[in-house]
Formats: sequence, C-alpha cells, structure tokens
Amino acid sequence: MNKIISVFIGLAISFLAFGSSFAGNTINGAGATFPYPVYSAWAYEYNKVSGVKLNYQSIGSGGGIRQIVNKTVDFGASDAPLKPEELKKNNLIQFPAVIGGVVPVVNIRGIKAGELRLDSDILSMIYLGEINYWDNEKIKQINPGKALPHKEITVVHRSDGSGTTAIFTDYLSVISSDWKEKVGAGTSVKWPVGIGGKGNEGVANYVKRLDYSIGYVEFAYAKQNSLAHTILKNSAGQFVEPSFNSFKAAADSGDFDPKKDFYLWLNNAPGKKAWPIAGATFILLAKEKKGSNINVVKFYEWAFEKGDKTAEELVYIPLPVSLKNKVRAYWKSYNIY
Amino acid sequence: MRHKKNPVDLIFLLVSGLASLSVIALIVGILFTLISESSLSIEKFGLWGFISSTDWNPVKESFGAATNLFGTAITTVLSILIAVPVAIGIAIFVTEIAPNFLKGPIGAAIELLAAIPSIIYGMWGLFTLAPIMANYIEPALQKSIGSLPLVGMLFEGTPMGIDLLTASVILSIMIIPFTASISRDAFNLTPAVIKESAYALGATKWEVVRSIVLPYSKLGVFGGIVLSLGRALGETMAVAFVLGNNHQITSSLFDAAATITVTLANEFTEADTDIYLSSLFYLALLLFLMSFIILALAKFFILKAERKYP
Amino acid sequence: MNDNIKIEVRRLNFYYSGALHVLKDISFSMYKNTVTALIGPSGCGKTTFLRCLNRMHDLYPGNRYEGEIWMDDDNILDNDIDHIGLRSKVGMVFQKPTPFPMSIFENIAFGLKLMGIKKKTEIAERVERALKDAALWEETADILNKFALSLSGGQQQRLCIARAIAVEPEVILMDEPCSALDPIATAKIEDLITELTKRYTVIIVTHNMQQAARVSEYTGFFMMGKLIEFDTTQKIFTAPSDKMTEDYITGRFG
Amino acid sequence: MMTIEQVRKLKSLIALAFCTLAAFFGLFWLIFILGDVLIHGIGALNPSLFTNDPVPPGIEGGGLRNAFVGHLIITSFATLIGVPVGVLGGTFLAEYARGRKIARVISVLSDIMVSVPSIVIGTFIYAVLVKPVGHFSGWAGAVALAIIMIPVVLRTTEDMLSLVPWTLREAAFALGAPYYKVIIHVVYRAAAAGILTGILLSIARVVGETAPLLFTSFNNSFFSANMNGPVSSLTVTIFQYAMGPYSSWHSQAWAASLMITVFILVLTVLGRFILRWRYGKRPTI
Repeated sequence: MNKIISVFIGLAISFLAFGSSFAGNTINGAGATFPYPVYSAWAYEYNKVSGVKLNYQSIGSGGGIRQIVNKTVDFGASDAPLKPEELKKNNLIQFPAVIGGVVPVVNIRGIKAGELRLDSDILSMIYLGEINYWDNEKIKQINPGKALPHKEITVVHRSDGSGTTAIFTDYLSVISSDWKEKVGAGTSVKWPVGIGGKGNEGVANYVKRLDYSIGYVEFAYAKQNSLAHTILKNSAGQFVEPSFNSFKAAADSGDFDPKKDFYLWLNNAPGKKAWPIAGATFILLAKEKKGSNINVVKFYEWAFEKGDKTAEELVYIPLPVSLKNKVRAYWKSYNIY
Repeated sequence: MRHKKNPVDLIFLLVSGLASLSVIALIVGILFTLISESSLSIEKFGLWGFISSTDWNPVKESFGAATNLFGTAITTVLSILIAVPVAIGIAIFVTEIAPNFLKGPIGAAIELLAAIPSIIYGMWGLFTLAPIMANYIEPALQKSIGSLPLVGMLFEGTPMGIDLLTASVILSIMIIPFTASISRDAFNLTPAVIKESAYALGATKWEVVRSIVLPYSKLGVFGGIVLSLGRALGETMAVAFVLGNNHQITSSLFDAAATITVTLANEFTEADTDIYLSSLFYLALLLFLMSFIILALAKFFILKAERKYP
Repeated sequence: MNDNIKIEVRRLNFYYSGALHVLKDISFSMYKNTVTALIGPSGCGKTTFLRCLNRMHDLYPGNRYEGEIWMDDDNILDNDIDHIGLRSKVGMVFQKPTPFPMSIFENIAFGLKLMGIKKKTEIAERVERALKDAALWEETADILNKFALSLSGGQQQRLCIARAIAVEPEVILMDEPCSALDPIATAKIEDLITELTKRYTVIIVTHNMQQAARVSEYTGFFMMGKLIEFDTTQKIFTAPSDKMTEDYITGRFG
Repeated sequence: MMTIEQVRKLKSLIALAFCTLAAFFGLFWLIFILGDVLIHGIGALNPSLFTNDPVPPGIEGGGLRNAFVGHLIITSFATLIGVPVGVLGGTFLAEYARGRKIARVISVLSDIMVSVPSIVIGTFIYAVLVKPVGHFSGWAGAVALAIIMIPVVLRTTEDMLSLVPWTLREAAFALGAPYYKVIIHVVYRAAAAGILTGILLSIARVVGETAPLLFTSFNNSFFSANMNGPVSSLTVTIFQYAMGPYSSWHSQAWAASLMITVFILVLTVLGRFILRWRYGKRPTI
C-alpha cells in the first residue's frame, strides 16, 4: 500500500512538472466566428514559419468582447466595432483585421446558388415572421419564372452573441424602420422567429440540414459548405452577386478613422457594385496586457504582409495598403509595434 | 504502557474529516458564488420579475427566465412521460419475465446505455434522430392527431426535427436506463415469499406484478422517477444540439425553444455586458436550487422506501 | 499481589452506551500460564467481559467501565492507559477466523511490523516460529505467499492464533475460537491451547462445556451479567457450590 | 365466451408482452446509437487522427492529437485531485464518523451532488477559477471534473468500506494497531476491488463530460499541455465540430465519439466485472 501511495505522489509531481513546462509561445484569442476560417488558416501558416501557436476559438463576437474585458484571453475579436467611449471604459484598443461580407443563404430544393433574388424588404419581413412561405407574392415578383414551392420558411439565426448578427441586424435596421423599432441591432437580439445556431458554423450547419430554410453567414462559410447564396438588391437598386469584387466595392466606400478607433459600419454601402451587407472584423486588445499585445500585433503584421492571398482565397477582402498603414501608426501610438 | 495518542492517527482523522466536509463546503460555495455573481441581476429584476418575464433581450438588457424555465419544464416533463412507462416495462421484464440466462445480459446492456456520455446522445440526435423525426415521425404525428382540437395545437408548424419534441425524445432515451435501473432495484426489494404466496393462490404473473410488486415498490419507483426528473432537468449536451435555441414560449412541440442549460452553454462565454452575464448566473442559480430540491425529494422517497422494506 | 496472579479484576461494572448495565460487580483473578474458561448462557456477559481485558469497547463511543482490572502493576482501566500498548500485550482470537486480506506471511508479519521490527530476516524467523507454535508450519511452509483466505477455516483460525502469538503477548483472549470449526479442526486447536499455556496466560470464552472441561484449569460461570461462581475447573464440573451452576452444567437450562 | 380464468391469462399475456416490448425498445436504442457511432466512427478512424493537430477547414489531413492529449491530461489531473479527496472523505464517513449524524448528512448531500447539473459546476468554476485568475485554464477544467468525481468516489468508498466486516478491524486493533494503520493496511485492502471500481466508474462518468469544460478549460486548436492556459478536450471539440458545417469536422467528431464511447464502455464493463467477481453483486451507482 505504501508503494501505491508513493507511486501516486510521484505521478502527481511529475504531472505538475509536465503541466507547467509547456508554457510558452501561445497566443489565446477568442471571438467572432465570421473571420474564423481566415484566422485559423493564418494561424496554421504562421505556426509553420514562427512556431507561435495562435489559438483562436470562434465563440462569437459577444464572447470575444466579454472575454477581453475580463482579460481571460490575449485578444478578442468582434465584427461589431466598439464605440471609442466603450473602448475607453474598458481600457481597450481596437483595429480592423480583414473585411468580409454577410450573405443570406437558403436551402430550397431546385434553387441553386445565386438563383434566388431577395431585397431588404423581403429579408426583414422574413426575419420578422411576416413572410412565412417561399411562394409569397413579394418573392415571386422579383423572381419571375422561378418555381417557388409552397413551403414554410424555416428561419435560422444565431444563438450566440455574434458580430455577424450585429452586421446583419444593423443592415436590417438601416433599411427597415419596422425592424429597427421591433428588434433593433446588436450582437444578440430578441428574434421574433426562427431557430438559433451556434456560430456561423452552427447556422451553416442548420441551413445545410434543414429543408426550406434561410440563414445568414459570412461568405466563406457559404463557399466552403456549398450553400446556396442569394442575390441581393443594394442601395443603388442593383441586384448584386456576393463576390470578392462586390465586397471590395463595399470596402472601398469606407473611411476608417484611427481617431475613432476605426469605428465604422460598411452596411448598405453606396456604389452600383457594392454588396449591401459587409463589415470589417476587429481585433480588441487590453491596454495593460502589453507583452501579449506585442505578440498579437506581430501576428497581424505578418498577416498584413503575407496573408492577403489566403484571405482572398476564402473571399475575404484584405485591408487596403493605406488602411494597413493607418493601423500600423495606431499600433505605434500605443508602443506595441 | 501509559497513554499516548498517535499523532499520525490524529492527522489522518483531520485530513479525512476535511475531505468529507469538502462536500458541504462545495455546496455552500456554489450557492454563495452563484448568489454573489447574480446579485446585479437579482437587484435589477427581482425574483418574481425574473421568473415571470418572457423577455430575453440582450439589446435592451432586459432579461427574464420564463422562456428558459418553459423549455426546461416541457422537455423534462415530456421526457419523463415517455421514459417512465418504458423504464418500468424494462424493469418488470428484467425482474419478472426474462429467463434467467437473459436477465444479466439485458440488464447490463440497458445499464450500458446509461454510461454513454450525453454529448454522444446530442450529436447522434442532430445527425441521425433529427432527420428521422423531421421526415417520418413528425409528419406522421401531424397527419394522425394534428387535426384534433386542442391536441392538434401541439403539432402545428413545420416539422424540422430541431425542436422540443426531438429534444424530449433524446432526453427520454437518456434517462430510460437510469429510471429502469432504479425501478428494478425497487422491485427486487419485494420479498420472494410474498410473491410466492400470491402465486400459490393462483395469481397470474401480471396480477402478481400489479398487486404485489408494484404496490410494494411504489415509493422506490417514485423516488427513482423524481431522481430521473432531476437528471433530465440539468442535462445540457443531449439537448443543446437539437433544441434550436430560441427564447420563446410556444404551444407547438415542433417549435424551437431554449432550456436553462442550453442557454448557459451557448451564451455563457459570450455575454458581453455585466448584466447579461449576471442574468446567466441567475439562471444557473435557479437551476441549482431547483435540481437540489428535486434531488433531495428523490433521496427522501428512496430512503423512506429502503427504511420501509429493508 | 500474588505472584501467580496475572490479572485481577476488582468490582468491575460495565455499561454499554445508553446506560445498559451488562457486567455487575465482577471480581476474580486469573493465574499465570493457565487456561481460564468462561462459560454461561448466551448474553450472560462473558464475551463482554473478555473484551474489557483489551479495552475493545473503547472503539465505540459511549461505553463506560467502573472498577479496576489490574494486569501486573497497571490498572488497565485507567484513563491514561495506552490502548495500543495494552493490545500488543494482550492478543485476541475471534469467534470466526479473521485473516487479513493479504498473504499468509504478511498476515503474521503485520503485527511484527507494528512492533517496529524492520529486519527482514528477523521477521521471517519469527513468522516461522509463530507458525510452528501454532502447528501450522507443515501445512503452509510452501505456500507462505498465498492469499490467507485460501486456507480452510481451521487453518485460518490457527493462522489467527499464530498472528496473535507472533508478537509475543502475555495474555491471549479467545472468544469461542472453535465455534465455526469442525470437530477435527477443533481438536487441533484445543491441543494447541494446552501447548500455549507453557508460555501464555489464556482466557477462553466457550459455549462448549466439554471443551471447557478439556482445556481449562479454572472456570468462571457467568449469568445475567454476574459472575456466579469461579473455581478450578474440576470443582466446577464435579461439585459446583451454586445451584445455578449445577443446573447449567447438567444441561437443565441454557 | 372465455372463462374468467382465460380472460385473466390473456390480460397477463398482453401486459407481459408490453413489458417485453419495452425492454426490446430500450435495447433497440442502445444498438441503434452504438451501431451508428460505430459505423460513422470506424469509417473516420485513421492514424493521422492521433498523430496530427487540427488544420483549418479546407486543408486536407489534420487530426485531434491535441484533443486526445488534452483530454487525457485534464482527466488525469481531475482523477489525481478527485480520487484522494473522495476516498479520504468516504473513509471518514465509514470509519471515524460511522453511525453519526454528520456521516448521514454528508452521505445524503453527496448523493445529491452526484446528480447536480454539471453545467452549474462549470459556471461555479468560471466564477472562482477563471474570472479572478484572468484566463481559461486546464486546471479549472480539471478541478471542475474533480468536483464531479468527489461525491461519486466518496459514496462508493463509504459503501465499500462499510461492507468490510467489523471483526476484521477488531482483529487488527487487537494486535495493537493504531486506527490509521488498520484502515490503510487492512480495511483498504479488503475493500480494494470495490474502491477501484468506484474510481473506474467515476472516471467513466467524467470522461464524457462536456458542459463543465466549456467555460473552464475552454478549447485550443493547437497541441498544448500547459495547464495554465486553454487546453483542448475531446468532448468540447466534438461539440464544436458536430455543430459546425464542415463534413471533415463531422467525421472527426464521429471518430472522437467512438473513441470516447469505447473507452467509457470498457471502463464501465471492467468496473462491473470487478465488482461481480469480488462481491457477486451489482453496483448501485
């Protein structure tokens, strides 16, 4: 019995040593699921060249904000920018990392990607529960000749605090006063109808599995999972396809201002080719975590330098060079670059 | 030969005493931590205000537990309604009907069901059960009893498999083995002599079960059911995949809903404001209190049963 | 104190928790290197008395002694007596064999290790001697590492005796040591008891009157918590001075 | 017309048939679920699952080495914390406090704790071990699991020690052993098989837990054995992967489920086997 006890103690000690000896080059980040495909791809490549492990957990933008405010991670990521005063209150700084587009996706038998047209009115009415069937007159009107089934629409939204939701609901609030009044915008809102999927992943998964459903995801999720994306009418009245170019057109319309900590929404951007639901995704750092901030900034500097191709492959828009330089200056002003 | 208390003995006594007191410390610690973490929400919404409000609105920072309590109550009750008859049937089969060479294996197999972790149930529910529910079972239910008045209300809407019904079915599969195992233990408390004397009077097997075994073990079985209720109440992963995470109170079992556990699992790391997080802790506190009370009741019945028929 | 007296009991009263008065005013002496048998009907207090002699009752809360039990120069009922030291001086063999869940060798070595004997050779030596003294050596010499529970009931009981004598106590208490054994095993143990008196003082509780007559020099008859009569075995069995003793021995009750 | 006796017999037959059906209904689910996990899981098993770390969706290959190792570490630490506390606590109840009111109370409270929702434990640990420290950590996960283990181990230990005949202790006392030696050398040995079963079953219980890890050990897409930071676990990874849209994730989730299920079933069967072999009775937990 004594032997057993001593083996037990020995095991405990060796485990303790084991447990603490592996600390080192890890950066822990959490937040938005919107940029998860590109962040994880970057992290994978960055690990190969630098040995640094960037552990990014896509728990939703709300979570990213929460966890960086609580300092439980090295950086938070959010698609919903925080206002300068909120940043100040929580002693945070913020910069954009990449730009992407949110795309409504549908799962209707017989409708392929890019075949269904929608406009802002219809979208908000579907999500308000005012349009319940796919063969609704309004949908038929802008989709002449399409065979739309008389099937009930299954609405899929996010269950978690989400920047994608923030972008999407901000868009709906901008274009529909009804929406603004009844639901509003935010990382999580009180949804009138539908089921909630966890993360962009969860929404994509539900739309994939449920017939006659509609959801909204970052475009990379639609592409990677071959979900049927829709065509949307933009502010110029044009129907546009979600694509690198239409996202870029939206991105180009934005003027990010470092003095406002880059606070900006890109929704309903002007321009004939611009995709109407787009946004930058942001990185949040806690001012007092200077050591880890430098590591995080190193990673994003590498991504700015070497990561554009990867981002484009996944249909994200890399920041324009001018904006990258603004971000670098912003870093410098906090002595972390 | 004069007296000397062995110091090691004293240390062993103290250390083991502390170890066993840790259980009490944990319960008190959990209670206090949850109360203090949810104090913000308690102050803002109060007890009744929180329980009765159906609002779960992070934008307006207005939170209420009613939708979560609704989801928890419906899934729990429904799963118990499905599980209990099956579980009791299993227990009767294993104790009274099965030939001896089958008793062991079947009993063991059903108990193995209880060992499968809940996340496997959840995942299986999403990938395998939900499509079956959506394509076969739910449309069939809708067709057969969906048009009846009142009852029909329960089966309105599109069958999509991600809803209260599917979640309850998975939950019931999860608690069947648990309930069956406790019921079997309760049945086994019936003295063989009493059963034999009933047989000697010419009673059939079913009559013995109904009028001897069941009445004899009803306290224990009831305790087992309440215990299963407590289990179902706190189950997270089995329902998280297939409930649809929608904060609503609905009359249809084909609608998505949210339970306290699912809300915690989905939103806990993501709540961005203090009041949001505090409200989630408040939910956790309610869940802890509810399950504690229910489990204590269950324990009470089981102890009473054991004392009655030792 | 008479040199031949090993244990002297003076006006012993014993109460189980809840003030259940089970031993009433017991006084008598037990002599060195003799076997004293305690007989009496079930529930008469003889086992309770035996367990006073190694303070076994102190394991349970609420039990209370009154009076004195002198063993050599110590009153073992003193509050500051060391139970553990006392028990290593007073060995005990129980009604049913109580082999520990370990090998035959370890069973006997257990007590030796408790005494602080660390040297392997010494332990081995003393284990062998104890087994020989308990007349078990021939049967177990080749299987010392076998699990003790694999022995037969009689062997297990002799193992327990070996375990008790391995630590070289001064007194050995036996609580109906043969009640769970068959006649052949019983005979072996009885022979052993006689052998043991050469070195130890043995006190044995038994239900079996023939056994008491066979093995003991002195006999005490207990009834209703009282010591009715104490004398040489011969006297008790041939000419008891008390009517109750006579009734009991002749089988008229009990 | 049937005689009363025939009616009674028929009734009995029908009722018993329903019970039999119920039993096979239960068995059906077991076979269905296990079969499903087996079919999907075996199809997804490959060596890289154990040797590679995850790669981003879209890139070929990749495995769950980080999650396997992380899970092993978290569970081991949970066992190292939970088992000693549980065994000692059970010892106190069965030995020092035997028959006392405090033993009764703690025993009942432990029974309740066994079934307290594990997600509540997760929120509790987040409040006391994650938020104040400032980061998610493997330690927090291990402690959360340990808290779930303690009452299970404690109750089995108590039950198993109570089965050890009291005379065995007296025999050891009679040799002059102090109580702690009696417990360690005699009582523990006598109850070893039972305690071991309790430990096995408690490991089986926590190894499949997800909810308490969600907010404590969190998740890590890299290999990390640093218990001071987020550590990946199989169950949280299954949750993430199964909820995700990528089919490569789904198959890895099935494979991970298979491994966990097999592990737990082996532990459970082993535990029951030991108990049956040693005591000839079924466990009560």
